[in-house]
Amino acid sequence: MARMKFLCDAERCIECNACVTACKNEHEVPWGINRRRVVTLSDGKPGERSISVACMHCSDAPCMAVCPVDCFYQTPDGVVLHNKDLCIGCGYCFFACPFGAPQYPQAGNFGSRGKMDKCTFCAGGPDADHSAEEFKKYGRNRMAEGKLPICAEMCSTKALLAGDGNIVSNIYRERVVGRGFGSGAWGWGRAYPGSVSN
Amino acid sequence: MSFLQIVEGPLFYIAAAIFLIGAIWRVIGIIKIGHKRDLAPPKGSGKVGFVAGNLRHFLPRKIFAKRTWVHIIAGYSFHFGLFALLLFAAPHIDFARDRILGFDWPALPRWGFIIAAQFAFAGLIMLWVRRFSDPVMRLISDWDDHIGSWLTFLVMLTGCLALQESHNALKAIHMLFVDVWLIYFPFSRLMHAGTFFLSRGYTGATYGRKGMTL
Amino acid sequence: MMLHRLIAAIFFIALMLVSVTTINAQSVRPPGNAVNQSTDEQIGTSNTLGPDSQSKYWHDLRQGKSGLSTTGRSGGLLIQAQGEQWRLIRKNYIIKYSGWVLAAVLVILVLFFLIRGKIRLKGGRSGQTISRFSLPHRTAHWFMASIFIMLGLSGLILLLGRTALAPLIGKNVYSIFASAAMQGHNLFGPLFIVALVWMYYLFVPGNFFKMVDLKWILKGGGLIGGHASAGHYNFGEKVWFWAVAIVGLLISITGIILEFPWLSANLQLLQISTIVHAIGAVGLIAFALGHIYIGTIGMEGALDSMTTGDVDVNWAKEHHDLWYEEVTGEKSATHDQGETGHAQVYSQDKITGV
Amino acid sequence: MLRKKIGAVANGPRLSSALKEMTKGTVDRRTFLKRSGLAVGGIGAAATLAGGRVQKAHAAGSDAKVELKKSVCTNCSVGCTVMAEVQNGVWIGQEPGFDSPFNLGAHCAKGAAAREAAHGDRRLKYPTKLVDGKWKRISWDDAINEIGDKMLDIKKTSGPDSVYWLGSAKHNNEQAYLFRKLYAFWGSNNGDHQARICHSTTVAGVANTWGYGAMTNSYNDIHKSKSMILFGSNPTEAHPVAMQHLMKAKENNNAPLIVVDPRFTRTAAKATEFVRMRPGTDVPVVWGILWHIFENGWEDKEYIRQRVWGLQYVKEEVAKWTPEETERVTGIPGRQLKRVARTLANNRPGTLIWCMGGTQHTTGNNNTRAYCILQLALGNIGKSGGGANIFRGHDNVQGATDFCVLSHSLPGYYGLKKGSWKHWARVWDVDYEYLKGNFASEKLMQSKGIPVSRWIDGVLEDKGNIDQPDNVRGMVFWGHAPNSQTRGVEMKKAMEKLDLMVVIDPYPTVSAVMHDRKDGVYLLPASTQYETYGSVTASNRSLQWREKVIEPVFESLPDHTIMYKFAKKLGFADEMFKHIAINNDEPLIEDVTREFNKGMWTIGYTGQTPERLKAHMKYQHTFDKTTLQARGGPLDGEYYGLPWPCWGTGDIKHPGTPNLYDPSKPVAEGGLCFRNRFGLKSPEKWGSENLLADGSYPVDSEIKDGYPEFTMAMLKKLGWDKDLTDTERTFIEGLAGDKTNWKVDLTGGIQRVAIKHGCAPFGNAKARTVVWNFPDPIPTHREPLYTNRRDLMDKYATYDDKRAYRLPTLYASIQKNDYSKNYPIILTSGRLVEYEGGGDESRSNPWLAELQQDMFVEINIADANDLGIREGEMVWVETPEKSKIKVKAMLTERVGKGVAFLPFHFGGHFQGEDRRSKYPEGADPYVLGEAANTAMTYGYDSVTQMQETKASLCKITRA
Repeated sequence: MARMKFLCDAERCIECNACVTACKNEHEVPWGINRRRVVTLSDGKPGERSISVACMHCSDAPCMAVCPVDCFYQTPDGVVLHNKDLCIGCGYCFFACPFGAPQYPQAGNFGSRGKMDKCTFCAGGPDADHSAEEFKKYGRNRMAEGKLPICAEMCSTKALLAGDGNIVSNIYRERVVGRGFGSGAWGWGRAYPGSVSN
Repeated sequence: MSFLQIVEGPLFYIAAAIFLIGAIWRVIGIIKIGHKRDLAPPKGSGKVGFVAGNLRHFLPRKIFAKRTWVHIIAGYSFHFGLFALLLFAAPHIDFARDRILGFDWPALPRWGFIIAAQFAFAGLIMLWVRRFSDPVMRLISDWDDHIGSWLTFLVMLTGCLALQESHNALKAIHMLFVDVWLIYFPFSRLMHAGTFFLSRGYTGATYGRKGMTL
Repeated sequence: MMLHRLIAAIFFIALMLVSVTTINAQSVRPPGNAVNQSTDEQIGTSNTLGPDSQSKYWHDLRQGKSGLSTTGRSGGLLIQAQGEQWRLIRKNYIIKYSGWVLAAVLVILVLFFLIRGKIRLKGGRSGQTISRFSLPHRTAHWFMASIFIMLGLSGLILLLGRTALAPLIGKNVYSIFASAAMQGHNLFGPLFIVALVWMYYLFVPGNFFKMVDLKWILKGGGLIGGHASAGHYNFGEKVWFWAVAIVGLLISITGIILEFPWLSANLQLLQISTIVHAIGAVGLIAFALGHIYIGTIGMEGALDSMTTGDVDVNWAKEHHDLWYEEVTGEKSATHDQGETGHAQVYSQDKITGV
Repeated sequence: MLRKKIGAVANGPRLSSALKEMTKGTVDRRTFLKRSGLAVGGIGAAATLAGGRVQKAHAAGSDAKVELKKSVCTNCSVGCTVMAEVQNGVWIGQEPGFDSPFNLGAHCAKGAAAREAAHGDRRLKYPTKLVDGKWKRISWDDAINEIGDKMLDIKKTSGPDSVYWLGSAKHNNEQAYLFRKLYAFWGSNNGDHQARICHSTTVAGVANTWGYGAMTNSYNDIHKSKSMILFGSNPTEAHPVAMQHLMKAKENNNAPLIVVDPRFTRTAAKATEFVRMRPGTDVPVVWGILWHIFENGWEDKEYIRQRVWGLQYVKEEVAKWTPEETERVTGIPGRQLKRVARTLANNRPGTLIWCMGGTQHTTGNNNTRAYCILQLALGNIGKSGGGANIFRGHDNVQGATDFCVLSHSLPGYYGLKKGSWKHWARVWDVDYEYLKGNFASEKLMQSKGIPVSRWIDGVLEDKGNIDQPDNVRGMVFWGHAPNSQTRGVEMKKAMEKLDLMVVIDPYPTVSAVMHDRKDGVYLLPASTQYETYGSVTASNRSLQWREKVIEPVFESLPDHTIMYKFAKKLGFADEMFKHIAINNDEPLIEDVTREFNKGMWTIGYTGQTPERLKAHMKYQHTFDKTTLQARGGPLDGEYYGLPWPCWGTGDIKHPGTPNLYDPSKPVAEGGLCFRNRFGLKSPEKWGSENLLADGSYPVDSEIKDGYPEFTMAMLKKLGWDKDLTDTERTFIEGLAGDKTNWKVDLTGGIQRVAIKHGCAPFGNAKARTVVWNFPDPIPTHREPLYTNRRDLMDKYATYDDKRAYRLPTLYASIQKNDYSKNYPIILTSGRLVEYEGGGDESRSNPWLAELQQDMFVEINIADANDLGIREGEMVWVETPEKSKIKVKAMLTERVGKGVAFLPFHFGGHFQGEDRRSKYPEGADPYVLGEAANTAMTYGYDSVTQMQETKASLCKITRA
């Protein structure tokens, strides 16, 4: 079985935010919620680098471990999904997630957060594949159509890679070799501990 | 038909009908008692007295205010909180529009809702605590009072627990208590919500005719 | 005394306000990325790569170095390293031990009841009562009690539900409980603060520690070494009072932080808050179990003080002799010698018959 | 106890299944949010509740078949294929277009959010006019009638030149062509479009150097570059998908990427070398590099001998730019430029890329020619991997330029001479006299109109000062954002002085709100390019064919339909659409394509028939991702999109020219040489030297040397005229006999025969480095009009005031004033990745608007500290012309000390005032902000009237 992974090549990411809008466009994510975001480090200075980040679908996902209602589950592909019917919007997954992936409709007064929303690796949720319910809650289910996440597919410089971990790391390794100098892939070791990587 | 559909559908309408008919029956019963014949020619207006009696009683008297300020604050806190909740909570307005009235009005924001609920809860709890811890209150309270308090409390509590509006079960439980509460209402002291105008007014009118100022 | 109480109350409220405003002040500070370290513009071949080595760069990120993002409030942070610690503390300590702690307290109480039984009034009921708590005191107490129970129950459902409850009733049903518990918890939380301040104001007189408390401790509260004298409140009650006040304050502050997450952009503060909140709450609940025990089935006549407010004279003599003397001016039989020096004479009408 | 517990477990599932039904449905979050007032997070949050979203969810649930449509992104010029999923006529999703050789499935933020542009609910929904300061809905017929009557009235009283037709780079080729034709038939040269203010200096400079004013190679060809140098170009934000190709060269070839810019742009962050220059000193930078090249003999001497003329004159000028002088003027240390020079010399072929940072200057044409000279000296032009890669801005700005929606030429750069008019009259099948009759005079017919950058002056200038009968009285903004133009305060005045303002656009644009007019403004809803179809020319000269994704939404109409309606109202529809089928007021796009195929001989827009273009879109996957050549398949050997020049008629199947002037291929297979455009000999003043190529020629050429452009006489001389068919010969003889040249032969016969013999129809000449007919024949440095380097005034002062394009143009009279004391900071401007152009469309797109919610000014941290400005504070940016804007301060080292940067996509605020309430209801963009150009100052290029937006002065104060 494939193990799905994201990898962002910071040497290539140019903060064009295509991944962000592609995701919003695909899943009709409301204003204020960003399943994916791009972070620029050392903005405007030598050494500036950008990294696109979303749920990394960790191997041993912290969100899964802390959820008080146990609403997360991991598919055989290694994609971490959650059940919005169970979610109570407590925010614990946000406390635990290393990557700030969980999003809430509104972090307001009196603990009102709404149901958590996060990147699904374009794999929908527990509702029936391609059902209207599924679309409404989780967005499109591209995985069920045999497609990879839209953010990576539309990345302007092919910086963001998604898919089977072996293939992704091969592509990245080739690039690093081609460049002659390399960098650690951001977040990789954190999200997929123990897995083969660069 | 799901449980929720029953409690917010037919059962609700039945309960509401009982509530309405019962309340009207109670009010008619009170009105039918009429008022005592005047033994002397009235010196003032009974109508003015009726209104004045109602208005005057909204203000606590100094002599009581000092001794029972907790009670008074709790009373106002509970009643204002409850009415804010009942009339201006967004889900309630939606319910009224969709099931009863067909129109809506501006709602409280969620935080306003919660603050109103907190006032109502604080007031209700204090009032009930007083009911069993004050010897006089304990003595004059009967089951009707306790059931009324508890039913109201449960309606409020279940409503607030359903605040996330994501689980129909919670909503159904809330609606169930609402239905019970509606049925219980006209035949209990809860009816004071409708009859206190009459009683205060009656006293006020009596005084008015006697020429007393309140 | 009145002034004393007022000052204490004002101090208490001020402390809470300060805690809230400091959180707020943090959020208006410029974010870390606004503080620029000016690097000398390098005219070298790597003038676009910056001064740091690659590995240092990624290492810093791993430690929570942040950047800029056009999205979201905490958008600039890439890896928050402390989330993992938070999760481990929660999982390995809080959830694991809080269940055991509460269970242990229950077991101890049951054992204590089985061994010691109900503490009876030695002299039986006299039929005469003495006023112990006024109506406002009782109202405040029960107000606090009801909110405490609400919060305690809902909090425990959220804390332990996944381990204890969900396997029994299934995830779907448990989610309903959890949702209700969370809403209830958030709703009643602020009321706890109101209750806390009110109770503090009413109960703080008489709750300051005195020499007599030391003796009380030495005698193990009367369990060892014979009768232990006590004023209006004995040492145990005083400790309970201060535990509620101080731990309650902690819980309130952390609760506010958690209830209004926009107050602080600092995720770490939220994480620490949940931990402090949980530990404090579990501690208080454990203590409360003891309190409830001793107030109800543990001791004859104790509950009266919080229901009618009037306690039996014999109960007062046996458990709060110094207070009894203070109120009545009468020397109680069980009283230790030489402790009556400051007692004042009160009029007899403080004692009322049934 | 234990037993009971087990029982409870067993009970669990039963209980849960009993309650399952209750847990199922969830409350609709939208209605809940709305009611509980949670949605008060600003206008954007509220908008997520609006109806626009619901439509898709609905469609997604239904079972109707999903169709895939191929369109082309309407933002920048890369030409990314947009794959639209359409169900029940609703555009429900986008898929990556992996087959497209341009973007390989990639998009930037704008392309990935393209769907919103078409389905957006902030669009103009129906024709609207301003009545007593209020927007009032009217019908299309009323709108066209009212506007048409007013125009005809203006024409009658003030002449046709008093109506200004401002077109767009957002039109597809067919619409652009029709638009050019529209104002030709109206009888005026007062028409123009954005190219004037984006790459007009490039087109003028480059075309005058070697023949054609376009990107020489392609984005994909950069894969082969061994080095890359970018001047004033920031592809990470302006052309993000192009970065993919640059990255490939950088990674695969280890090609150094050098960025020359006043800002440490996001591109610079990906570069290997960043050269920070002072804004407005491009020529000195290039000369500074060339100084080292000439000093060390790194130039390609053989190449120069064969193909470049006049470099010895340039050398004299370059010699003045010693490292010391260069550093004094540009601020770049000499040793850095030496390293740059060496890098470029050691890594050939290298590409040179420039954008607005180079063109938008009073000396823009000098800059572009300097870049060309640098590439010529290195021998990089006409080579794969080399080239002058000019990244155009809009999706079809190349096409619209080629169709000359400009005030100084007819389609195909034919110019405005009588012969040019006659050529097009033949193509259009109308009488020259008829066309002339529509104009005020033959003189005005053949004189350049007012350029878009100066329409303000066309309105405000004293009537006697303009070379036309009357001021401009009516403006038609057809897909134009006024906030992309400088001098906003004066523009507001001009707008208020007009008699008629017509805005035709999918969005109201800032034109709708900038002024304080009470009436006389019409807003007509145009469809986006996703709601129509036709061809579009990418920056690399490739044409792509868009499919119609959805039917026009609301009451919007495609631009060509609106053009037909106007033509009908104005009374020349029959003549203008003589050979174009009209279907329910909509001209048939394919007929338009075929019509321009018949006339665009100069630049080879003749071989791209609709059928061929459609086939290219269909067989996208057969093209090589680097060479762009089809390998096998039905289009074997053709280049993707038939990049012009695609010589001859479609029948001869020319494959298109992937790289201009590349002699390594036969002309018939896309090879070329430099064009013979400037005569055979240089003028006496410049040595009367032979301009024809010397020993360089495309492979398989039968003439093994330079040669002039082809005419019938030349064919006869070579004896190749016998290859002409009878029809061709008959036409040529009938036209001008021996004088008939390759450009006007409507049969394409001369081209066909020349190519058959391996020759380029336009001749084979040397590129000229001295453009003797320009104000500065050799590119020279001149300080910007608003400069704070008064010490350079004696040596590098600007031009004297002059007249151009019907208007007086100021230079020295502005520069002579010293503003450097009060306005010490240099002000420059540029793009953001999320927005495009004036930004009305992208700021109305919620996905994009959310990402950039505030207009800001980048200030260097040191400057900000000197001024007492802190991050995120509001500041006033005021320019010497006393216009000022209120924006947020962003403190950054991205800009150098003494430089401030403004993004130019914002609008809707004016000098501190929020004008949101002036938008028609429901059509205000989500994000408004100050337009950078409100503050930008006067200054126009000496050749093309390009506006100066990259180097002005300002002062910044806390608001």
